[in-house]
Amino acid sequence: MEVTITFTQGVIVIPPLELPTREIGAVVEFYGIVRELENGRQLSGLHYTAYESMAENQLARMFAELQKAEPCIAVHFIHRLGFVPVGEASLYIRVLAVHRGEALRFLAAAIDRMKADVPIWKSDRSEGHSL
Amino acid sequence: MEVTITFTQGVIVIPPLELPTREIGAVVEFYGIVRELENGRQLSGLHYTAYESMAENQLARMFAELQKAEPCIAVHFIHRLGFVPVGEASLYIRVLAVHRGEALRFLAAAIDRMKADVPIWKSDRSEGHSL
Amino acid sequence: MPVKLLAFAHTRDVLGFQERVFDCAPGDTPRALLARVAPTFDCAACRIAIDGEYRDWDAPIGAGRELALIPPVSGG
Amino acid sequence: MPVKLLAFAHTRDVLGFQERVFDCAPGDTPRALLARVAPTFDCAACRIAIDGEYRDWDAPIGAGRELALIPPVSGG
Repeated sequence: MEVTITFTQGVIVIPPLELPTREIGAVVEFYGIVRELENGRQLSGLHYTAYESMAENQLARMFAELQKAEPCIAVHFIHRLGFVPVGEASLYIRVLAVHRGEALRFLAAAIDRMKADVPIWKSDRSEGHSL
Repeated sequence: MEVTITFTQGVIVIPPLELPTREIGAVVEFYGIVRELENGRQLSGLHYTAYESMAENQLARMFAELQKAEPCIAVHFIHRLGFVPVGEASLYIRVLAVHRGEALRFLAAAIDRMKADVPIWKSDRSEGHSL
Repeated sequence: MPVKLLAFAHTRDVLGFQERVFDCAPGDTPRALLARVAPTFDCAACRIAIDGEYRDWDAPIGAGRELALIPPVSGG
Repeated sequence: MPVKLLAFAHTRDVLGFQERVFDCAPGDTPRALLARVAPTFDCAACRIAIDGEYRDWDAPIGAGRELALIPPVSGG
């Protein structure tokens, strides 16, 4: 499985859609967008931080584990860090697979597990920036 | 819910990503790609036909029904007809929702139900074109 | 009364047309119409739609104007 | 031996630093280190990682060189 994991401080740039093999039947893309209301509070955006080296290792291992149950051909993961304004993407994931079932289940499980275990944090203020 | 349903004879042109409200937190996009091997046979592409007026009505009703269980903000459905070469998209669906759960479940259910009930057909030869 | 019969996918080859208009008696069912115009057609392999809605093969066509033979679909 | 302690998210405010190096005795556990350098810190509210892997608060730091306080994550 081809895996890319990217953390970026700027706007997420979607890579052009390339199909490494002619057996790919399904491409699923997910954008996580910053919403105006979070827990009832109105925001202009969110600040994201990560423990990047650990996050990258955790993601790579998680993708390899998910791959056993839901074989996919490629996964491209991009998470934006720093300030992300409302209406812009903080997260982008693309999954390529032979069939849609694997692609959709891989995507859903990857997001669930990222939200449980991968050291990335959002905040409505820029914690630690004042230090 | 905003719904667009499009059948096109040419390459699917992905509409620019527009977010009608600032409460959208998840965008999911699906591409169904024509594969080289279908039931073990090597193909150069597939021909698609549809009973367009009925397909459009069935899709619109199906989306409205799915919306009750998985409320989403918009769905954009594009199906290509005619000859689609291997490696190109025959189907594109974009779902916008407040949360990823609804968006992913809506998408999965929409594809399943399309494949069960919506009058669209693929074939490895251009049936009816000789008539 | 005239009804238009549409054929899709492989039923176009079986029937030899994409669409054709037939005369229909009051109370005719889709199954009866097909038996008359294509006696060898296997209704069990197909669904029937009337004016764009799936219907029963044995329900009267009634005021329907457009019948469509819907073989197993395979979009996507 | 020196170990680097990283703080993320709100633990940066609690501890007052993003990273700092501390001296660590052989056999020290993460819980013992935190009790020494930040006595009021609530370990129950956080996970601990050693060299990029989640570990137990009560397992020896051993050859670990980088500890990280991982409060509940919220990526996406």
